[in-house]
Parts: sequence; C-alpha cells; structure tokens
Amino acid sequence: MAMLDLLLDPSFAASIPRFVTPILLAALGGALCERAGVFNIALEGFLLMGAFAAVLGSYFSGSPYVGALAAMLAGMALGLVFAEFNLRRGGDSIVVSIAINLLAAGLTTFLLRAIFDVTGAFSDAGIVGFGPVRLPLIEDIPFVGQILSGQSALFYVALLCVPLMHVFLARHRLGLRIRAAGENAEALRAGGVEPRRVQLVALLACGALCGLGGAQLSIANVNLFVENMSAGRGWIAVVAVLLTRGRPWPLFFIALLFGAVDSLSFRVQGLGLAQQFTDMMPYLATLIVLVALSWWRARRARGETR
Amino acid sequence: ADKLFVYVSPDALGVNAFLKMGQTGIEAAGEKYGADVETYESRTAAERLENVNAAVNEGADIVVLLGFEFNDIIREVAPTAPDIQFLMIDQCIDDRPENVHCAVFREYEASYLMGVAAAMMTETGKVGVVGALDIPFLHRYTDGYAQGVKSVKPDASVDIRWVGGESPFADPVRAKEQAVAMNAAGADLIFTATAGGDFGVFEAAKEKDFKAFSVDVNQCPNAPGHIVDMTLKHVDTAMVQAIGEILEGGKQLTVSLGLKEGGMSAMALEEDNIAGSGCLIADHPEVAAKMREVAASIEDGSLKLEDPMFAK
Amino acid sequence: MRVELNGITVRFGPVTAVDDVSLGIEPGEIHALVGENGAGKSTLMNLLFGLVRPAAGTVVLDGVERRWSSPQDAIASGLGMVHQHFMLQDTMTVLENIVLCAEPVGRFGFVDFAAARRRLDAIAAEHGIAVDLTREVGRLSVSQRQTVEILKVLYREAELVILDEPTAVLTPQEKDRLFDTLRNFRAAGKSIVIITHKLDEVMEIADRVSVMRAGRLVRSSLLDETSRQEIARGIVGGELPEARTRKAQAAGDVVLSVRDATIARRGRPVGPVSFDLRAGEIVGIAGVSGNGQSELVRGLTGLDPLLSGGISLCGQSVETLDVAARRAHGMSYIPEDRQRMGLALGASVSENANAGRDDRSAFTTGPFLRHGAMMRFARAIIEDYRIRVAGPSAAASTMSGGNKQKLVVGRELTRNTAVVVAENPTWGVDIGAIDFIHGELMRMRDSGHAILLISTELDEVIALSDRILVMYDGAISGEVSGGEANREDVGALMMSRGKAA
Amino acid sequence: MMETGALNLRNVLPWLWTVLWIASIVLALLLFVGAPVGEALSGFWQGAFGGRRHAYLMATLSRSALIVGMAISVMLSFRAGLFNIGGEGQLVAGGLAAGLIAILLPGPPLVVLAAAIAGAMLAGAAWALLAGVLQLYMGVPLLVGSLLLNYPIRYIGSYLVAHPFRDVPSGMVQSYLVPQATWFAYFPGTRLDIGILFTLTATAFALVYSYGTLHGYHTRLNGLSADFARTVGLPVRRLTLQTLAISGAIAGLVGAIAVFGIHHRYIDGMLVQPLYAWTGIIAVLLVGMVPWAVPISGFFFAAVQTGAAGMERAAGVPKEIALVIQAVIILFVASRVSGALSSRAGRGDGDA
Ligand SMILES: Nc1ncnc2c1ncn2[C@@H]1O[C@H](COP(=O)(O)OP(=O)(O)OP(=O)(O)O)[C@@H](O)[C@H]1O
Ligand SMILES: Nc1ncnc2c1ncn2[C@@H]1O[C@H](COP(=O)(O)OP(=O)(O)OP(=O)(O)O)[C@@H](O)[C@H]1O
Ligand SMILES: [Mg+2]
Ligand SMILES: [Mg+2]
Repeated sequence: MAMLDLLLDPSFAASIPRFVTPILLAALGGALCERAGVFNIALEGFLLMGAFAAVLGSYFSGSPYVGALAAMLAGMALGLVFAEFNLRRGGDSIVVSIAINLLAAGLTTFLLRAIFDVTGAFSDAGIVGFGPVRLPLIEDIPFVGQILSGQSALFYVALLCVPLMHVFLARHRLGLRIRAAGENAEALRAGGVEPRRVQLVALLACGALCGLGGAQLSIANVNLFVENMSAGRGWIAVVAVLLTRGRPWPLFFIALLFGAVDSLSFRVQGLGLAQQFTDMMPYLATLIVLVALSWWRARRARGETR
Repeated sequence: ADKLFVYVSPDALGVNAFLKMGQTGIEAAGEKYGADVETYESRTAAERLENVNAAVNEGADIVVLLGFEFNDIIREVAPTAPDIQFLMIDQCIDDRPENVHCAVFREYEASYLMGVAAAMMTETGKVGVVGALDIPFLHRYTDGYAQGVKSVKPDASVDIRWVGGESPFADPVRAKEQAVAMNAAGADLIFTATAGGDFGVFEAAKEKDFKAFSVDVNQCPNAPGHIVDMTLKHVDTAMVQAIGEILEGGKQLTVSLGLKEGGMSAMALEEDNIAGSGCLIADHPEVAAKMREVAASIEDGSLKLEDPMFAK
Repeated sequence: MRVELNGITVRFGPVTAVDDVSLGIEPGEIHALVGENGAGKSTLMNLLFGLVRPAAGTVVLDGVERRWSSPQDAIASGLGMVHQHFMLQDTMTVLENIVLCAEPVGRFGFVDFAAARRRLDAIAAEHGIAVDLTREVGRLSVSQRQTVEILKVLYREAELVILDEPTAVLTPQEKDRLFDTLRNFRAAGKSIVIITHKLDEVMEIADRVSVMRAGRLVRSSLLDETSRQEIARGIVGGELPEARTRKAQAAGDVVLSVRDATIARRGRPVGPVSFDLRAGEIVGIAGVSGNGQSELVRGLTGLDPLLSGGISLCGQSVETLDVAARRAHGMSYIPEDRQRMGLALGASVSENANAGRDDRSAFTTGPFLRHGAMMRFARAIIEDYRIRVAGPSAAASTMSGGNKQKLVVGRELTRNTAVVVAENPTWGVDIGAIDFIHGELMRMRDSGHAILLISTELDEVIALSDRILVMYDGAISGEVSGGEANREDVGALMMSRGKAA
Repeated sequence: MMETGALNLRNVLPWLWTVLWIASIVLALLLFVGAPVGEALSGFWQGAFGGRRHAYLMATLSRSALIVGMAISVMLSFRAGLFNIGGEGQLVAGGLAAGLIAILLPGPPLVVLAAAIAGAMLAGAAWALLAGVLQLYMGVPLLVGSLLLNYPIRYIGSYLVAHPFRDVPSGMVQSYLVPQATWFAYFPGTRLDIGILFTLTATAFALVYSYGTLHGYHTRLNGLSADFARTVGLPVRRLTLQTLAISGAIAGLVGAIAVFGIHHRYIDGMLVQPLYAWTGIIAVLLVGMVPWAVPISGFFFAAVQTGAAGMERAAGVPKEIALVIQAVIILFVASRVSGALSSRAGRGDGDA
C-alpha cells in the first residue's frame, strides 16, 4: 500500500527527469565515443567540468544559456585533451580516462578557489539557473504530465537528443563515419577518411553533451557548485553505454530505468529500508534487466534455429 | 617559530564547515601561541594513518586530530611518540597515554533544541531530517533532533533519511531530492546535516517554500527566510582553549563541550547575534524562549540526554 | 588513365618491402601482378593508392607527378581499390557501405540515400551486377561482399581499378562473372590491376603481367610475349616442381563416419549429412562457400554441437565430446581462417607450434613449461615445413600468409592423427607454398591417414581427392569419384540440389 | 655498435621530451599558485622516498603492497583476455571475509589468521567467479557484469559493518578489531607491515605463472585469441573460470593484507575510496600488460601518490594542484609508455 502511494506520488514523477537528465546526456555523449571506437570512461570528469563551467558562465553572464554554453565548451576542452593523449599520442584510453577524471576533480576545485575564492562549494544568488518549463495541456495529464512538464530546458534537450542521435547515426554523413570508425577503422581509412579525425569530432561532441549534463546538475537541479558534485553519475552513464553498446534508444530506456529506480530508492528509505540496500537498487535492477534480456535473447535464438 | 602544530583532518576540508573550522582553530592557536601550523588533509582511511605518521615524522609538538576516525591510529602511534602531544577532538579513547588529550562535543544537545523548535513550528505535524550517511556520528544530529521533537509533540512524526550514493558528503543534488521527497510526504521543517548537501536542502526549501535547520555555522544568509536556526559548534575556540591547557603542561586532559561549556550552541541562545543573523528564529521569540528554557534544563542537568552515537 | 611508378621503394622499419620498382600501367589494359607471398605486391598497390608512403620514387598519372597525403586524394584522382582483406563495415547495409566516404549529402549533411540508390541502379544495370542494397553486409557471402567492393569502386567512378587477390574466395562461376565485369571495364577504357596467385587466371584475362620477387620487379611484359612457365619461374626464382601424380592405393577401414548429422546455422540448419572416410584416402568436399561446409566442419571438430545425428571416430562415437577429446581421439584440424582460428598472432611461433599438443609431458614438468623443449619442437616444424621466419621466438604476426599457413599445417600434421580435416588449406598462399602443402597432404594420405579436404577451390579438390562430395544448400548433392571428375560435372553439382549418388 | 648508440639516443630522446613537458607544466602550476618550486619538488621526492629512517618510503611501499597486488590480480585476467574490472568488488569481498572470519572464529591466532586469509581469497575468487558465471551462462558481458558487481558487495559490506557487526563504541561504521595477535608484524624499526611479503609472493607467483606454467601459457593463448584457443581444443570455459578465480583470489588476498596489515578491522569504504583497484588497472595498462613491468608500474603509481601528498605537506601546495600534477604525470607517461610497449592483446577479445 505504502509502496503504491510512493509510486503515485506526483513529486516522485517530477523528480525522475532530474535524475535521468544528467545521466542521459552524459551517456549520449559516451555513446558517440563508443560508436566511434573511443573507449571513453572519463564521463565523470566531463560532467564535473561541465557542472563547474555552467556555474561560472551563469554567474558572470546572469544567463543560464551562457552557462550551458560555457559547460559545453569546457566539456569540449576536456575532449580535446582526451584526443591529444589518446588519439594522437596513443595513450591507453582507460589510463587517459582516469587521469582526466583526476584532472577534472583537481581543476574544478582549484578554479573554485582561484575564481570565487571559496573552498568546497560556491552558492550565490548571482547564479541564474534554468527555470521549470511549463507545458500547457500536457501538465494536466496525471502522472505523465508531472514528468513531462515543469522540467528544465535541458531535460527537453536531452529528450530531443535521443531521436536526433538515432537519425544522426543512421543517416548523417558524420554519423555514418562515426559508426565506421568504431566498427572497422581500417576500412574507413582506406576509403580516404582519417578515423582519428572522426573520433576527435565524437570526443568533442561527447564533451559538449556531458557539459550539458553537468549544467543540468549545477544550474538546473540546484543552483550551485560543490566539489565533486558529479558524485558517480558519470560512472552510471558509462555502465549505461556499455550495456547498450551506444545505441540511443536502448540507452534512453536504461537511463530512464536508472533514474527512476534511483529516485524510487530515495523514497523507499521512507519505508525504513536500510540506506545500503536502497543505494544498491539501481545496480541490482540493471543486473536483473541484463540477465532477463539475455535469457530472453537466448530463448529467441533457440526459437529461430528450430 | 620554534613550535609546530599539525592539524590532521579525517576527510577533505571541501565543503565541510566543521573541518574548516578546525583549520581556523589551528591557525588561531598558532597565532596565539607562536607556532607554525600545518594542515594535512586526509581523504581515505589509509591516508589518515599516513598523515599522522607524517606529522610525527615532521616533529610536530601538538597534533590535532578532528573526528572519531583516529581512535585506532592514536592507540598505535601515540605510545611510540611520547614527546608529541595529541589532541583528539570529537572523540576519546580509553586507557590513553599521558600525551593524548580529548575534547568532545555533545552535538545532540543542540540538535535536541532544533527538534524542540521544529515541533513547535510544524503545521503538518510532520518534520524531517536528512543526514549524509547512516553512520553513528550523524545520529547525534538525527536522533537528538527526533528526541527533541517528541519531547514537545509526542505524536509528531519524524522522517529520517540519508543522502547516500557515491559521495554522500558532497551531493547537493541527492540531498535536495531527499528534502523535496520528505516535503512532498508532508514534512514542513527539515533539519539538514549533509555537509556539501546542505546547499541542496536550502535550494529545496526556497523552491518548495518550507523551512530548514542546519548545522555548525550560521548558514541563514544562504537561504534568507527559510532557515530557522542551526546547531553551532565552536570547534575553533575549543581548540585554542585545549591547546593552551596542553601547553601549560596538562596531562591526559579531557574536555567535554556541550551547551553548558559553550562548545555547542544555537542561534536562539546567542542573544547578541540573533537579530543580525538573518535566521527565522529572530521572528519567533516564543520558540526561542522555549529553546532557551530547554537549554537551561540541559545545562543544569535536570534534563539528561543519552549520547545517540552509542545507541545500538 | 596512364600510370607510371618510377623507382618506388617502401620500407617498414628495417624491412624493404618494395625495392626500386618501376612499372607502367596503360589505359584499357588488364595488368596482372604476381609473385610469392610477401613479395611486395600489396604494398606496391597500397602505395599507389595512398595508404603507404614511399621512401623513394614517384607516382605519375597521365604525365603529372602526384603525391597523395591520403587515399582520399587517390580516390579523387580516379583510383579505386578492392583490398585483399575486405574493407567493409559488417553492421552496415550494402548501401551504407557503398556511399561511405563518398556520401551524396543533402541538407545539414544528411546523406541523400535516394540519390545514391538511383545512381547505383544505373551502374548495376550498366554492368549487370545485382545485389540487395538493404542487406546487412555481415550477412552476405564472400562473393557478395566482393560485389559490394566492386560497386564501391564503380560508384566512385574510378578510372584505375586495383583488385588485390579478388578471386581467392570465389567459385569458378563467380570468378567468370567477375572477369566478365573486368572485361567490361577494359572495354570502357579503364585500367585494371589484378593481383593473383593463380596462373590460369593470368593466362585467361591479363594483357600484361608483372612478376615481383622479394620486393623487386623481376619482369614486366605483355602476356603474348611470355609463357606460363616463364612466369612461374619468375615467381619462384627457379624451376617449378613436377606435377604430382596420385599413387593408386586401396582405401582402408572407415575411420570417420558421419550419420545424419545436422548442425545449427542462421535460418535453416545444415544437414542431415552422412558419409564415411577411410584410412588412406582423401575425400574432397566441394561447394560454393556458404552451402554449409563451414558448419559441417564446426560440427565435426566439436566447435559447435550437433542438433542430431552421430559421428564416430575410429570406432567410437564422439558427437558429445568436446574439441580436446576429439583431437585426442585422433582428429586434427587445419582451419580456413589462419589469422583468427589457426594462429594466435600475438603469440610467438613456438607458442603457436606447441598449442594443442597432446603429449604434454614432452614439454612440461609438472605444471611448468620447458621452454627449451618447446623451442626445439618449433624449430623442427620450421625446418620440416620450410617456414621462413626469424626464429621460434618471433611473433606469429610477422610471418607472411603462406608461412603462417605452413605453420598451421605443420602443427596439425605432426600430430599424426588418423583423421585430418583440412579446410581451404591453400587459401591465399603462393604457388610454392600451395605445392608444398599439397605434397604434405598427399604424403599423409599415402602413409595411411584419412584426409577430409574441404575446399572452394575446385581444381584443388579435383587434383587431390580420391572421392569428391559436393555440398549444396546444406546437404550433399552428389558424389563423384576423384579419377573421373571433371570441372563441369562437379560445377553443375555445386549449383543445384542434384540427385544424391 | 654505432648503431646501438644511435638507437639509445632515439629511445631516450622522447623520454626527455616527456619529462620536459611534465616539468614545465608542473612548474607553471606551482608558480601560478605561488608555491616554492624547490621545496615542492624536494617535498615530492621526500614524500615518496625520504623521511626520517625512510619513513615515507615505507609509506610508499605500504601503498604499493596493495596497488601492486591489485595490479597483479588485474593483469592475470587481462592477459587471459578477460576484461575483469571487478577487482574492487573482489577486494572488498576479501577484506570483508578476512575481517569477519578473524572476529568470529575462535582459535589460536595463527590458525585464525590462516583461515581468514584463505577465506578472503575464497571470497574474492567467488565474487570473480560470479561475474564469470554471469558471462558464460547468462550472457552478461564480463566487462559490464564485473563492473556492476562492484556495487552490491560494497553496500553489503557497508551494511554488515553498519548493523550486525558494527563496533558501536567506536562511533564509526566499522567492524570490531581483529584479535591483536593476528595483526601483521612490522619490519623491525619501521612502520611497514609484512603484508608486502604477501604481495611479493603473489607477484612471484604471477610471474612464474605467466612465463613458466602450462596453465599460464594456455590462458595467454586464450587471451590472444579465444577462437584459436577453442580450435586447438583448449578448455576455454574452464580456463576462463579458473583465471577469474585466481585473479579474484589475489584481489581477496589484498583485502586481507589491508585488514591485518593496516587497519586491523574492516572500515566502511577503506578499500574503495583509495581507488586501489582502479590504480591497479591503470598500472597494468600503462605497461601494456607486460608481466615483469607490472610491479614496477604499481610502485610508480604509489610513489606518485605519496609524493603528491609529500608536496602538499612540504610546500603547502593545495591538494587540488597535487591532483592536477598527478593527472599530468599519468597522461604524459601513459602516452609515452604505450608507444614504447605496443605488445598488447586486443582487449575484450575474449568476452562480449
Ligand atoms: N605494415 C607492415 N609493417 C611491416 N612490414 C610489412 C608491413 N606490410 C608489409 N610488410 C612487409 O612487406 C613485405 C611485402 O608485403 P606485401 O603485403 O606487399 O606482400 P604481398 O606480395 O602482397 O604478399 P601476399 O601475396 O601474401 O599478399 C613483406 O615482407 C611484409 O612482411
Ligand atoms: N603491423 C605489422 N607488422 C609487421 N608485419 C606486418 C604488419 N602488418 C602486416 N605485416 C606483414 O605484412 C605481410 C602481408 O600482410 P597481409 O596481411 O597482406 O598478409 P598476407 O601475407 O597477404 O596473408 P594472407 O594471404 O593471409 O592475406 C605479412 O607478411 C605480415 O606479416
Ligand atoms: Mg598481399
Ligand atoms: Mg596473401
């Protein structure tokens, strides 16, 4: 009974997008890299950098849009660093990823002190965040209206990105080349396109998307920056990318699952479940989905040969 | 300077107002007693040990350890360095050597006062508290608060939740969601002890228009009109005082600081500062009066509170 | 387009792959480039196509000296290349593969697939090439993939087409179709370079033939001015061995018996298949690739389970045993794909040579390896099978294709098992190596071993087999005795579900 | 002879460039924050290798004991083509098992210690096997499965020491102390525990295993090409599971070393927060999985970390700058070493 109340609680519905958006945006960026054949597990660092730059941009311009732009640029800058060390100098992608995560953690904290002269957190009325966008009519639909209406502009951007990326990968020249770089880079090179150049573009786009994800964290979900505020969300995005091998629609559903279960796990704490178990929920849910999916696939494959 | 004081923090200072106050305290002590001071930030259990060893290795005169994470380490290291004085803040160990001194705070006393205020001000009969992580230390806040609430309104419900996640002490996003969820479930006064997450709770308070309590230092200016009061923990003054006593040759000092000793406080109790604090308590003299009354009974011992940290 | 390569030298580190080669390619000619494995043929063409850079020398197109910074430049100047290892994206459709890197774009850079489709329809009609543009390339047969590669070249309107060993994977019929297409190109005034190891093909189609050996150009002349023998001598750098004659020999006991075996594959399963293999005979399995041979082999060797039916090996039923048990029981396997299945390219020659060795006590002491014993064994194989490699501790990846193949053959044949399953054992290796491998297989047969030879190379099957089974559409469509086989009959069986003999 | 001289110069020059790059970036950072450069650099060196009676070198060694251990564990998996990034979970499982067994099992200290270490290795192996079973029998790619399994065990551990086995009076989320008699001794005159001997043993085992045993040879072939291994009749599934078990057991052993050598109990987060497992992974990848180079690489990472801490202490370089400097060093060294050692197996070949 109490569980049902929880699920039908409108504030539960409204909170899902706030959990989903940063993960989804970062995961979409990660998906581009994955499809382009760049094993980028630095999404955590990209998100963090984006979150910081968003606050920076918003604070100095007074506009969340400038904040989002700054976040994208910052993400792209990290993408460039990644490209330099991984693509050009040939460093191992995992090592480079982890170094970039360290770099982002250090740089944001350092800049926080250098620019705002605070340690740990920066919260100021001058940081203008994304307000809720009300969608007339839709907001009156029960439950779904709560999810779809009243969210930050970035949520809608993220939603839009899913079909866009799908079409982009399927039909756009660059999308085609990105897929080729990820699948058979040698063949792409033989066709006259340097795969590393395509991978660089993917990294930059990944940086921009992760930057937006960071902006959602710091100037949409809240209006402040706190050291290390990405808090593991980039890793969740990495898991989502690996799970779906970078396909946009499955990615969307996994991000939704993560966000919804995470959001739900908060609420079941109210039912007296130990925090350790509620923290475990998104991962267990994913494992269960994975096992169920592969079981279903195996069954279908058996059916096919029969 | 011929003396060296080292402050070893249990975690990164970051957003932790309490740990930052430790740094203020050591600097004040250094100034006052003419010593060089250094701060060693630890981030993990292993680094705490390494840092304490390093402080010994660097030949510190006094090593100040903030937080209860250092018990094992002190037990091991202090006997091997009899010339070095160790000051533990927030915790004490049994059977300690002469060169180990303790200063502990009774946070739950001030938290209890927050509970009292919350119970008096709630309109829904539901209040909430968010802690960073379900660890014993934070129960000094959450449980103290809950007891305070029950003492005024036994039928009020207290929702206790934790931020959790990957970085519980620095996740304003999750902290905000917790506050929003509790508010949606009816809680109209929410106490936050979430370190970096506090800002998230304040955001939620502004957005959903509920009221909040916080910890350690005056945070009212961060969310004007939404923060009622907070537990004040005067680590810095306690540190200066304890170091002074150690320098005078005190052995095995134990200082327990609560409301009575002025180590813990609340804005409501600081009548000089209350007007300019920006806290809502300034507009609720009747609540403040009740808090002072309860504080007095705690101070004179007529109201006895258990330390929730050691409750099973 | 007239192409001149002047004094080209290409080095990879200390290796000089192409050494001062000058070569002319005339418009409207089919130019065959031949030479043993590692002679530098692919490298020379890769250079012409902009994939590698020369240490010395120039490329001149129609009198103008050109310098490529990438294949894109070469493509833009009208060059097209079908690579030895296909350059395709398996998860993309045929259409996507063809337009990739030469996409007709509409607004915002989106690919105008409709326009591409229209052009391809015209090209297909012109050259009589048919392929389903919406199929995923990963699901295509090898010859269909090659068609895709050729379409890619046509789509880019290449004036000079380079084909690196295009026939290695084709059936005679498919080869004929390809050659028709090439003649078509020639008629349209395009220049064609074809690399091949098959002299028959050279004699059939080439106008001019160039022979390379050890990085140098040995000779380049019009076909009319040379002979098959002369070319062969140029390739091997000496006289060719005698043609082999099969020693008549009565087959012995049945050592491998397959009864109604069915094996899963995408779509309908393969089988039921039944046949016997006797000691001292070579049974060839012919067929167009993709008719169930590889599934059958996987079922036989234990790589895939049988859905039904039985296999008995030396009198014991083995259908439930795993690969190791079947090998231990008397089966060796020379896989078709030496790069992936035959060898671990990252490991050393010695490590590859000792893999799957039955008598572990010969190279281990308890759980520990005896590196000396392993090296000795590898050295023995290197000597016996005349493998050209730096030594037993060189990485397997540093060998040329033919030498890789010899290593696999050597490893498997030295196991001396009753049954040897050899799948396309001479795929893409030069004539010297082919001869050697054929000789080894015959030697095994003569000494009483049973060999199952699965090959898409009809001539090979006919030359070696005592009996030939033909597979079509997942089943055995007929059996022909080796002595009386001719290409036409077997070819007909390969194309239809003939009456089972 | 001339030839080798020229070759040496060609080998050394890029390294000089790398060092120059790192030096100039670090210098710029230090100047920017106004830290005394000389003190910072000597602080780095001292912090990694110096100290009174080499106290800091001991700290570096103590850290290496865990990092190298994890690196060895990871290396065994990776070389077998098993992209097991669940070392963290296996480490936690081991630490947890070690701590709980030592608390719960009565008996003479040596027996308890032996049982606890064995238990830790078993627990680590079991957790790794779980990921293997998920891959082989449920079709969950090892990369994903092993990563996901890191989380439940972390929270299970956290729950166990937060509730049933919590040392309440200590005020922390941690188990009770393990009996003092089971604590690892220190090397005489130092504060370095003998845990590193276990790591050295594991390293010796891994080197002998990789270079000199049939099983190691087979797993390597499996790692280079699973198709090849299957074709020549190697028991691929069994090799996969056995390798994962060995790898997990070593991770579990590292957990036990942390319990008996350093913390003497299981503290929530003590194995996760210092990123031992991740550091192990990058230590392995840095040297392209070449076994003999792995311990060196692990020691290098430990030294970079303790050196950065030393720099923080000695020159008051803020910790965030220390982080940036670590990142810069790793980035430049990684790209240099990967170029030099390009003998790597295609990762993930074996799974998915
Ligand atoms: N990328 C490379 N790195 C190093 N050496 C190479 C490389 N590519 C080719 N070689 C060497 O160059 C020589 C020529 O190789 P190439 O591929 O041109 O031979 P090929 O004539 O095409 O042989 P095949 O008939 O087997 O295809 C060989 O000795 C080979 O080892
Ligand atoms: N990166 C490389 N390093 C060293 N040698 C290489 C490299 N790449 C290719 N080679 C060599 O180039 C030669 C030709 O390569 P290629 O892939 O064309 O093989 P191949 O001999 O034609 O074999 P196959 O007949 O199987 O295609 C081989 O001898 C191979 O060892
Ligand atoms: Mg070639
Ligand atoms: Mg070849």
